[in-house]
Amino acid sequence: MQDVKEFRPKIVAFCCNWCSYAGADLAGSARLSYPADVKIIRVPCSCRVNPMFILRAFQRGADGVIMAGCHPGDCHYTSGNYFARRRMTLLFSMLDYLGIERERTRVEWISAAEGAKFSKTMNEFVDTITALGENKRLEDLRCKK
Amino acid sequence: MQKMMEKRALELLGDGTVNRVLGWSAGDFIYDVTPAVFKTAEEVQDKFLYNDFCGANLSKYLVKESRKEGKILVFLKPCDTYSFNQLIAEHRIIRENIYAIGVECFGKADEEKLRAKGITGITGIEMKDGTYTVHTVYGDETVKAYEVMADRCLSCKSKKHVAYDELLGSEGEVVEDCNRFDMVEKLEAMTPDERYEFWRGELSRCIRCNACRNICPACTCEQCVFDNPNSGVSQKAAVNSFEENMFHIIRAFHVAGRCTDCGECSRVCPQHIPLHLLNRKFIKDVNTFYGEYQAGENPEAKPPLGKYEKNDIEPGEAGGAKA
Amino acid sequence: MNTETLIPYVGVVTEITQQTPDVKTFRVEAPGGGKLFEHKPGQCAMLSVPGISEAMISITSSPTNTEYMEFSVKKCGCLTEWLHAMEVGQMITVRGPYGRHFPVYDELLGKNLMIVAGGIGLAPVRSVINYVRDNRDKFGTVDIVYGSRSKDDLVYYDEIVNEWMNTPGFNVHLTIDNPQEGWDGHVGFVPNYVKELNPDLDKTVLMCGPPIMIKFTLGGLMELGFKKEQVYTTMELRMKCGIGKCGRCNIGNKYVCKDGPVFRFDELDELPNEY
Amino acid sequence: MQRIGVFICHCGTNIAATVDVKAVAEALSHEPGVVFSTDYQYMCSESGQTLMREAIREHKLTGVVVCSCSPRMHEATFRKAAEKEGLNPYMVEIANIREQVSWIHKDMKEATEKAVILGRAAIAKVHLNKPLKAGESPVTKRALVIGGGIAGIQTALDIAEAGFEVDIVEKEPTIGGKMAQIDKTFPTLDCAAYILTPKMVDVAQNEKIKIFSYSEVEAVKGFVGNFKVSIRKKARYVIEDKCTGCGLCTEKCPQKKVPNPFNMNLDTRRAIYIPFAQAVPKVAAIDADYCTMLKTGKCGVCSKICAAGAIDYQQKDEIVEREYGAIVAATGFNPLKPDKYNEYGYSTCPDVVTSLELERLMNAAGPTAGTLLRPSDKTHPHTLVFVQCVGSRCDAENEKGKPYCSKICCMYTAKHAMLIREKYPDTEVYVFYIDVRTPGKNFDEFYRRAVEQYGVHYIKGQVGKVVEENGKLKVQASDLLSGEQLHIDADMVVLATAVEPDKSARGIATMLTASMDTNDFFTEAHAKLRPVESPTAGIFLSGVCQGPKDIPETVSQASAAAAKVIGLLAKDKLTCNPCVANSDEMLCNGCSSCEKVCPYGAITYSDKEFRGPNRTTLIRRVASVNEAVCQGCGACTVACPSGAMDLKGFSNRQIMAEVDAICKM
Amino acid sequence: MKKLSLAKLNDFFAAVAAKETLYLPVNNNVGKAEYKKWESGVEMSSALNTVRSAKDFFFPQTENLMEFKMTGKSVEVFDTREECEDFVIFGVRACDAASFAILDSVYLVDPVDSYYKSRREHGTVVTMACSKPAETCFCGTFGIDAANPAGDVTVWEVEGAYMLRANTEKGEALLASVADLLEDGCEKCVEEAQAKTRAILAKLPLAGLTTEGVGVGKTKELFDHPAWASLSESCLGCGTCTFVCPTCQCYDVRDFDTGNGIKRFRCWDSCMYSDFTKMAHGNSRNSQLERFRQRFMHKLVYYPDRNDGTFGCVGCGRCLARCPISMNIVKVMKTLGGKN
Repeated sequence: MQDVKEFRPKIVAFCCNWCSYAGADLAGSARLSYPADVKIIRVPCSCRVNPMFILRAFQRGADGVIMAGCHPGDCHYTSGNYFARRRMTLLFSMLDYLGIERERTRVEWISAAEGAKFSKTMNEFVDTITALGENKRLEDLRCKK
Repeated sequence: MQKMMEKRALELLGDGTVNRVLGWSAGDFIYDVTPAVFKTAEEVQDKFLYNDFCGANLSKYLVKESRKEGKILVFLKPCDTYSFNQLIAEHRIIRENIYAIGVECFGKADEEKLRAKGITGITGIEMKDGTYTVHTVYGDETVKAYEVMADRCLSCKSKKHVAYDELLGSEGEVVEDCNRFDMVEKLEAMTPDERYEFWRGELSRCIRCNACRNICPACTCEQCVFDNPNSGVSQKAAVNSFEENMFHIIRAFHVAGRCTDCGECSRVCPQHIPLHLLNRKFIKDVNTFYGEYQAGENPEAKPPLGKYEKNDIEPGEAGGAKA
Repeated sequence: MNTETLIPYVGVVTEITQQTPDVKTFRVEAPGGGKLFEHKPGQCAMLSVPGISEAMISITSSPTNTEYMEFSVKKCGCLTEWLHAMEVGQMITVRGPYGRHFPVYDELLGKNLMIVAGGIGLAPVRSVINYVRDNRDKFGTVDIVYGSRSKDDLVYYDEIVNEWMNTPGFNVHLTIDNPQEGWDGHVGFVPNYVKELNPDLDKTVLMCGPPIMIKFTLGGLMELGFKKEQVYTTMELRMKCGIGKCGRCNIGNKYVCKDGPVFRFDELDELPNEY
Repeated sequence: MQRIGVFICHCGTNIAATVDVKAVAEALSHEPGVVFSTDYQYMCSESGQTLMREAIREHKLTGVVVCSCSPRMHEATFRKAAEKEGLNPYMVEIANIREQVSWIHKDMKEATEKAVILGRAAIAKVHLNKPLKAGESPVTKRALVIGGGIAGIQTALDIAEAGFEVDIVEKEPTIGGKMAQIDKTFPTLDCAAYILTPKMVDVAQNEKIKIFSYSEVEAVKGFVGNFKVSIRKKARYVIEDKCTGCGLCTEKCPQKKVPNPFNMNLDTRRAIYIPFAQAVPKVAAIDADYCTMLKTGKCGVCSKICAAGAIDYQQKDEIVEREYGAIVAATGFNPLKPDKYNEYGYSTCPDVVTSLELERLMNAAGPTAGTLLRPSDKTHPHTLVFVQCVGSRCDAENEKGKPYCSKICCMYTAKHAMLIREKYPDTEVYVFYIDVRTPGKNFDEFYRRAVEQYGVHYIKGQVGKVVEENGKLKVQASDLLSGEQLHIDADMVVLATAVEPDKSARGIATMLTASMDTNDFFTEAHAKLRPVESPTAGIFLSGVCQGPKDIPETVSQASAAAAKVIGLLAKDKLTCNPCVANSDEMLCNGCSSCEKVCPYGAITYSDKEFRGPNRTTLIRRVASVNEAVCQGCGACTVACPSGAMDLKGFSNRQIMAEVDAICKM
Repeated sequence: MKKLSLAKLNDFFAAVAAKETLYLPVNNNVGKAEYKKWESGVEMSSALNTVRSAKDFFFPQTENLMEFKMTGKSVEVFDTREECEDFVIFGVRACDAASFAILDSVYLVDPVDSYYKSRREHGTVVTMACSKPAETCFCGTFGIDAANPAGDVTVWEVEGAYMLRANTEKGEALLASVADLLEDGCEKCVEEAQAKTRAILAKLPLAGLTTEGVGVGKTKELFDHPAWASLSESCLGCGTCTFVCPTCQCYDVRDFDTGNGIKRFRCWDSCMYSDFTKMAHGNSRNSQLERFRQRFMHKLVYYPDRNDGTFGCVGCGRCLARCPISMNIVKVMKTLGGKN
């Protein structure tokens, strides 16, 4: 037997306070599990997510970053997620252009009522990242033990 | 052309319309042209130059110069007028303090291309009828102008001036099929692994001299986040591949929708990194996803990241493995 | 001196004294007790909290103190804020000593001294003052002119009143910028006070304080007939490496961290005017 | 350096069963700045809060981290407790180790590890927290109720009763809503009109209430306490103040063939009309789609006969700007149109009707003057089949219907069956149901009366198909209990169609920035504890727009919403959210990027003088944020390239500190 | 003097590389020369010089100094430097070779920078005389002979062969280690090659550039010179000149929090940067004029003042070729009184 440590990805989820964070709460209340690899950071709105935060997460050792916000049209602040959508579209396209695995970043719109979708999305994302393996292309070796 | 420009500069200085002239100043070799502010007629007569090596985009200097006392004359090539407009749109320059003269441009030469041809020891260059006769200590060489034309000029997007008070020479047109996205498309067609290798090969040469940022007419921040010790992301050197990527991705993102594709970043990079390919990717994506948008074309236009449509493309649909 | 010049010692903060609302004095000892290294009056050390920043701070304690070193730090910037927020027992890093000291071992011997300081500027010369106190026989009279914005901004007030004022041959002249309740001492700016005091021309002056104070005090002294060769100052410029290599503190042909921070005014005359 | 206290809540066993709370407290006690770390049974309890307050006092804490349930649950609780002890409430952060850890993870080791990491992230954030002071904003002492059904009416009356002004915006020419169309109400069988119309009159007569009938909300700006609403008063071509409601025009109008939506289009009305006799306001309106005058310019009968001179063919839509402190959504519902259910033949057979259509057919003011007649041949039906759950309780994959139970159908069907059997004892009534749901006061008794006293045939089963054959409706159905296939020749089939939110609700929700669920019902701030509030401050929910309800429930909720509104309007000042954007003028370029993405217009620019190098002065254009208007979304912070714009409470540094702590190897 | 037939060049590289790491100028993916590790198949660039100077070998752009571990109130310090191994740099030009002396005068004076010193001790410099200098070259202005560079070993290219001369013990040792590949060299061939090069050098446009107007003792005279304003006017304040300069040696010390400890590193800094002299209580050089002046005053006045008249510039011409706005030390020298 090879002594290979099972790869457990590190996943950062930026969730907007009004929809997706509440969706995560609902997933919790409904005991809809998803892997502990996912750690949530609460932001007021998806439009608060700066591309720098996403790169920062990769630098610090994240293997996948997901941003979840209200469904387009349902933003608590009317338009935040529309701006976020454009920003992330461009950022993800750029990361792809640089040859950084496209699948490591994801955006989902999850409402406060969609606990099941939250859980399902996170399960899927963890599977995707586990299959992709460790983030090598946007890593900062100084931050690795 | 230079004569006409010099004449107008002297006239405008003479009649008090302006008290300074922002142009290009001759150097030791014919190609080492320095942007300069001329304050007197003598200085203009002595040093003012406009030739095929005057590639530098002067618009950014107006951020400082237009805030000084009196009006300044500036000469703007077609591509510079886009930066000029963009700076106006962002309230970075004060239009009233500027007298802008558009000057025609048929593409600028890149001295690096002369060097790449093995031409060295240059003592002088004569330019005539699309041919350069280069005098060197090793003998004379002749090259066709187009052979040494800067890459950015070979894919010039517009020979049209989008802003000026006065125009010298002929007015050109927007170049419809400028092919400027060819290389972007080529990269897009590669596999992610190939793209990754390509960019590693390029960005790993970065020495973080900040020339790209400091020359960029879109990078006019009072203090760049990368220089601000309180920003949490300040960097002084590209310590490793991550920081190289981080700096260039974020810089490109910060100028996304604002970059006019003037190409100065790639021109000044001492390490010859094709940085414009990052900006052009964003420009191409904006065009594809949100409709044609040329920063600087119309200072009233809403920038693509400052607006949205309800049915915008989803991030998941952008990029990704090509089918 | 530490052979690996950039690698610091670890010191423990064993006592913190609030001097003024924005100045604290930190007592630093080696983890096992005692001083981290020996220094001479006027020299500096690089204090650092890893991850925050490094800063050059003058060693305010006298070399005659054998148990610990002291640093007085004014709150300005992220490192000093951090230092102000820390508690006793905290470790910090210290490297040094750096720079030229006040010439207490040669040129100043036997001289009558006048120390002029403003605000936190007393910190670098305090080491000289206490060195002189501990070697009282080697020096002549000592006049100390010290001023601050208000009474609350006078550093080492207790020490000044209880010890310096009671030292034979010491004359302490305190002043504050504006009148204040409970203050019956002199009111006015330091440069004017120095002129009022009209010191004898035999004194050697050591001066430290804000640039504006230095400028006017020096002018006043010149008017009184002092020569630049009689006046020393110590310059605070941000030094990064402390060893004359990083280039930051270069002024003319001098590196402040190596050739200074103590300069005689006639030496400064040689330098371009950007200090 | 902060002095941080960490408190791990067991939440009974909710957390402690899966998370080793002692281990978390121990692990977090070693984090930088942590001077106190403990665990406790219920942190949110009085004694838990006391524990926290004592620790703040004793250990001179400057920051607090509570590892507990979601911050959406008790953040406010803990912040208040801290504030009582003199600690700025914004120095408290919550690590969500219940919803995000203990409730979704089973493995104790894994859950404990994650709890520690989330705790570290919260600690890292607190290190960068700064005391924030909430600003204040004034409250406009007037409420807006969108929708004039029974929900809106009740809410408006209650608010007005408390002495505050209320506007009702109703898109129809009259208030009254669905209840006005209903004949009798269950389980008491009293007449809907008897109980509704007095309320409508109350509304009309209440000086505090202003009705904008035939009007719609066009735009909403502002925020809690300070909404600015544009109301579009649609042109009704009748001058409201002049019309006496005499109704002469509605009799003389030559255009008679206008479908009458009030009667579910089962009869017709004139082009100028008053929806029903008790309409409030009792003012006619011209249906522009049918009015000959408006379409061709030739007619003008109504104008000629109107003694009051109230007709104005030139009338245009009018936009009215009003300010409000609170807004109540009472947008109500519509029955699902069962035209996708071809198997029931609704679109093809006139005698297949919906329950609401049946209401009109049984109503004395309805098209048949209360006599139950088949729409096709106006004969008396002898066999009626009721089909339950049409469009309700569908599988998620079923795109025709809704996943939820519409809640009221069982009861109104029992009512219909009972009334029919009472009035026409010669009719046979069959009810096909999936389940009969009667939770409610006197509901089950009511249903049992239908079965036992009135002999209604309740069959657990589904109707497969309804086909018209020779004037009869052939109903094929299965009896699930007996397993038999049934064939019933019915005269009428009544579909109990699902309740669905009014189509206007989504647009209104968007304007209000109130969130909705996937079914377009408004989301409440908390399903149990804040059921009549939207998560968006100042927006309240009344009636079916929040979820299916019967009348008593609607009225209770309407009053509850009113109580909340009254509570809000009773305040003179509101505390603003202090987590707002803030521009660092030293870094600001004045480029206007931030302004373009601000949904509230909270950012303005001005030229300011700054010190340049070497004693020069520079004038620069810089942004500043109106803190009362900013809602703290953070869109501007990302638009800002220089990092001048940051968000208090969610600063770049704070979020990055959380990222760092979470990703730490 | 030894001779290496070019036919044996690869064998020579292989033999050197077998013992220690060998670096030499190689064309990179955009056809510009940069120093790379020699491996079989790697070809030496024919370019005159590398874009970046050779100072990187001794003064790398970034280097880890130490690490800290902070737990509770305690701090631990770890010296994490890696042991420097022997290496050879091949193909260094005269200008860069001269720059090492300038770096030494900073880093090897007391207190010695041990990081630098260690690399300097382990590195062997093999220089290559220039045969085709460019118009931007002006090493002669500072008394540097491109035809006779310093270094541990000097190499001249003469028809079909390299002539190698060991100048130091280190150089002797290097040549001895590959003695079986070498033949006796030809002094005369070298002299001829040198003469040829010098003839070209004399014809270069900057051949006559003098240091008149700058140098020792000029501080007061030049510091307030009015020309600084126009010279610095269009300077972008980037670090290009600094970073390609073989003699610029300023650095910054920074800490990086990895999440598991603090890494303290140093990296190149530029006096052209606006934050170079920024400190907690202000900035002593607030304008680009002051910063620009500092860079050139340092190279042309302050450094010579401190170092017996030696200039802090070696005339490699990199800043002439690379400055985004073509402002450079030659223009400065000429403006301040230098003749050409």
